[in-house]
Amino acid sequence: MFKYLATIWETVTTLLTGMGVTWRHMLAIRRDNVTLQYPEERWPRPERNIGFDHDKYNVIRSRLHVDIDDCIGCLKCERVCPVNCIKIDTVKVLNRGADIPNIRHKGITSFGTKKALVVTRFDIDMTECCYCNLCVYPCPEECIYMTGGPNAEKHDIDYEFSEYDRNDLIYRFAKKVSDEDVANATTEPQEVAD
Amino acid sequence: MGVVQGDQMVLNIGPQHPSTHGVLRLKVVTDGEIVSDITPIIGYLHRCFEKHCENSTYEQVIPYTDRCDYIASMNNNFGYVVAMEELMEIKVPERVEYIRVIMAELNRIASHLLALGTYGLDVGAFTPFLYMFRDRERILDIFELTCGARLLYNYMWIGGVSHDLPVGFVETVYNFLDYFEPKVQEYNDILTYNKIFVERTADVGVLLPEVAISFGVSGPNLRGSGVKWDIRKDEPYSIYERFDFDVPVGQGLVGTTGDCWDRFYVRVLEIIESTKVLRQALKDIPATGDVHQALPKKIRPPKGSIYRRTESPRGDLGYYIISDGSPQPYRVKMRSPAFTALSVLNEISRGWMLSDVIAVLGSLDIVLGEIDR
Amino acid sequence: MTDNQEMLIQEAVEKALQGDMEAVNNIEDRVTRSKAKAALVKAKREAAKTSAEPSSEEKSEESAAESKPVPLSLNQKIAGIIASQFPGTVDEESSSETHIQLQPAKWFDIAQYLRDDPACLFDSLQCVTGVDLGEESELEVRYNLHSMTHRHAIEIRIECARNNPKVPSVETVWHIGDWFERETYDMFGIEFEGHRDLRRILLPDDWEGWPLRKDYEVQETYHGIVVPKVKEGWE
Amino acid sequence: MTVDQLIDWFPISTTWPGLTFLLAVLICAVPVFLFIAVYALVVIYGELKISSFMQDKVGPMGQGVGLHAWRWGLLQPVADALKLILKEDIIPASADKKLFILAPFIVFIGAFIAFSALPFSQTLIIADMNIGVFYILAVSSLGVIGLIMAGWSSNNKWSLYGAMRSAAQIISYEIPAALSIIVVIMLTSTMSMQGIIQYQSGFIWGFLPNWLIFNNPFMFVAFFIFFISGVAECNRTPFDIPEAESELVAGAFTEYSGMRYAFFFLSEYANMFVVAGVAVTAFLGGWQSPIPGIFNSPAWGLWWFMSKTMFLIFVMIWFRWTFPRLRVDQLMSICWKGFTPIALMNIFCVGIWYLILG
Repeated sequence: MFKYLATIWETVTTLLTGMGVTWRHMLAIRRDNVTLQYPEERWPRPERNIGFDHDKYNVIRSRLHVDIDDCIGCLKCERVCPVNCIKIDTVKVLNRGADIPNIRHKGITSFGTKKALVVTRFDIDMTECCYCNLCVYPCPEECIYMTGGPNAEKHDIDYEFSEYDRNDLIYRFAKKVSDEDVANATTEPQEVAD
Repeated sequence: MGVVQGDQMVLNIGPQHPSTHGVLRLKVVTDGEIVSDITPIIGYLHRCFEKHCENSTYEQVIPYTDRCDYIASMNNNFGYVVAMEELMEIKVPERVEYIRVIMAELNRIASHLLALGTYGLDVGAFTPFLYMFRDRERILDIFELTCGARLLYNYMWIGGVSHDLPVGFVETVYNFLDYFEPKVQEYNDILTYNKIFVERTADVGVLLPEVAISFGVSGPNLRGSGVKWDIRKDEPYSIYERFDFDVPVGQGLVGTTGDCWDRFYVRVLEIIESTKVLRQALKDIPATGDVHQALPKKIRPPKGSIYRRTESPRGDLGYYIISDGSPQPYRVKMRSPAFTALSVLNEISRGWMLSDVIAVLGSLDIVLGEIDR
Repeated sequence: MTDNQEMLIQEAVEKALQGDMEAVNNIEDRVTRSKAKAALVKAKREAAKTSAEPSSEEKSEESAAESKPVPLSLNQKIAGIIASQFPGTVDEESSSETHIQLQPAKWFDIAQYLRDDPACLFDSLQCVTGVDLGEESELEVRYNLHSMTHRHAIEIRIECARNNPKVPSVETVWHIGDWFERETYDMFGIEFEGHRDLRRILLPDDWEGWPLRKDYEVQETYHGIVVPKVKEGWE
Repeated sequence: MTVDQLIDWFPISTTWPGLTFLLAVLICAVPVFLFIAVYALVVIYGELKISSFMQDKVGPMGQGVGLHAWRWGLLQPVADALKLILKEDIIPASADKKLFILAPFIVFIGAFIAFSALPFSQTLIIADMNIGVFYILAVSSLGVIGLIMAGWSSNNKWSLYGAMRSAAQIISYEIPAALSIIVVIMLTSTMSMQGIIQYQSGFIWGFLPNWLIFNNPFMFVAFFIFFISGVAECNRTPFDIPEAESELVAGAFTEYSGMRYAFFFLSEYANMFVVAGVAVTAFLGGWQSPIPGIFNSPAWGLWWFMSKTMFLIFVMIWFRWTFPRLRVDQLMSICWKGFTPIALMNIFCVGIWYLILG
């Protein structure tokens, strides 16, 4: 009989403590709330309750971006990508480091290395990308990076890049230049051998 | 229990079901409410992890290990990276070791929070799930602060870590720990000692130690049955032997040892132990040290094979890596703890009712990404 | 490769070994300069290798050499016990410090013995890995056993022919063997005799071929669905 | 009362007795249906908001016009209702069509006709029958038939499970509810709802309002048992086993969608109101004001009745977001080994108390 009453007593006390917890949370509505009202409040909201702020970011996983003028076509990012979502085609340049104005090719990168290749095609298929950030590390010119975060001065965070058509998610970073322009810019002029 | 032999009914707790923690199908033969046999059917989430590893280089495998156990991907990376470093005999700087332990323990807390929350859901309590996800949200913010990602980090590389800690990281984690420790007591108030919860989980799905060992069960499920086996203590890897934390073991406070409640309570105690490890790691993390210093330029491990186990939140996560000297692994086999946990489901939930099967499945805390690989 | 480039690289490497690097750097032709650098690196590595461990060249380098000079690792001790109990099953030459090579013949009795013998007490089968050793060579199954009481672990490897691979099933010794062996069968096609219901566990039951074998081609369609994902307009 | 007054009020009552009766009943039924609809919207919104606050969420929010549910998410229940109405209600091919279509209405009728005996205020009651309480208890078990029809006709294993469980649960929890009401009838010696409330006027022990719950210590046990078994009768947590999301997907309502699902939803909330109403009438003094002397005009009476009922409904919502779910056999053991014996003991004790103290 005693055990019967003991279980009733234990039931009532534990249930009431549980109700006490929910009651306290009901009263303190805003205190522990972590939900982000998306369209109005956009991430990252600096003071979002664990108090880290925007410019302390180490890295951001958002959309990939390439400064094509700095790209020397070393194919390191293409090789390291686990899902091979980067495709690069390059053509050898006549003399290293020289600008070729008519195909808008800059010879020297911002790091000062002379370019030996013209990058004719640099496509990243963002539908395949697994955001693993492996391509950013080996790039000697640091020209491929995810927008926002430490390179915020170049780009602010952009994680709303959904498209209606899947092919629009294939980003083509190379300069839009017709093939034969590139061809005659990079091949030896046969008759004039100056 | 199932002595009355009515006509059996085969019930499909199908791949699309609210409480199968992923894409798992249970063919349950029930006689009325009492379950007489369960055959789990897996493979719906098979993504050929091992075949992928053979076609990619060693550092490209790391994003795949993330996606096996997507709830504890830091620990998956950690397992793979520890195995590789032992194979290539790379000595990692002190600071990287501490960063890795901090990240692994934070991920263990986040994974256990998810396990406890969804277990509350399986048993019918909605609110604890949201409390635990609120706190898990804070840990994901910390991960986002360091490596940008919230779930699949690709943070630990062979020989180092992808990014150094940001400014003010240690204070942020201290803030989190100060905020989080009183919350664990709140979970106990609302769920652990709740009589209805106790009634639903005590003496349900009792897993005897011998059965557990023979079925290869590991982690909180094995410790719930009273076997004191934790790889961080028994086969210490990285710098775990420097931290003193004890391994909680199920004592059957409410029912017999090894029931669902014990497995649940062992996870709650493990969260507290992880906060202890975190505090010690944060106290003596070396302030300087380049995290990219020991990153090998060309990863070409010597010919040979290695089997290395680490303690993931779900149990012994083993990597069997065979290398033939080329930059691509010859064979990578991942021994998944949830795979063995699921195999014991049939053994311990025979003769119980349908709602107990859901409770037992929840207490085993399985993740289908890791089972199907 | 003209010989003067050869000679140029030779003396540049000698000079660089003594310490002054400009000899290598001021080779103006880029190609020879990179070759010189490569040669320099190779030379440095030989020098380091020979000086560091002149003695044991033949020791297997993949396992960290046990510091204590005890000759027998655990694997060899257990191999010795097995050899004494079941003569002729352990082939010595291919067993190394880290594993024991067994014949598939009496594997079931050995497994039984390993679990029950008080000295070994291997009560938990940690991992079963199937390996395809090469295009034309054998298939192999590797068992990692672990003892919860003694807290020690060994690795057992069993080879089986490629055309009809047969290994006795240890499913009754360790219950988890049931699923591990089904997974190995699913991936490699290794028949485990005595297994309760040897079916595929991860792949659909009517999938042809064994995916993890080195000579595996993906089947074109599975129930009409084209298997290899070809993304048009991307190559 | 109102139905009788309406009948006398009609001029043609003598010539067409049948028609006038029908007209009177219709005039009473339509406002009750509207009341249920509006009340359900309010409680749905209340449940959304309260459950969110309890779970550290903010619940439906909305700034400004457009699809955002207006300010503080007020339009959210209206949006839900519209969604349910506009959604296509699918009838599974292999379903037993007639039963499938009929089930939701029977369940709703079970809850709807119980409203006719609820005393909203001194004058506001549809039919003050002298067997009011007995009528409500009898009628509220009608819902079970609807649930079983729903479970059986949707030809789905899960809904069959849900139907069997809900049948067992509702029927077995009517007994402790009835037993605890017997105690009330014993004290007030009348079964008519208004009569019970009239008995509870005036003071008891000086300052307390003469509500039955303060009458003697055993009455609190009776109230507790009646309220908990009431919660079990309308399948609310911790007894929401028939439509347990994690086990049975949605129990008897798995195959329902659209308008039919709305009716199940509506009848669940109507049932909650009936249970809370009867508990308030029997134990908390219906439309009696807590300070017996003042505030007891019919308008105030309505206010007191509604606020007490709403408080009990809040407690039901509070239960739902705090407790886990019981297993079926535990549910049965609580009912048969817990509530029923205690309720019987209670009758006995109240009898003795009443005998001694008079």
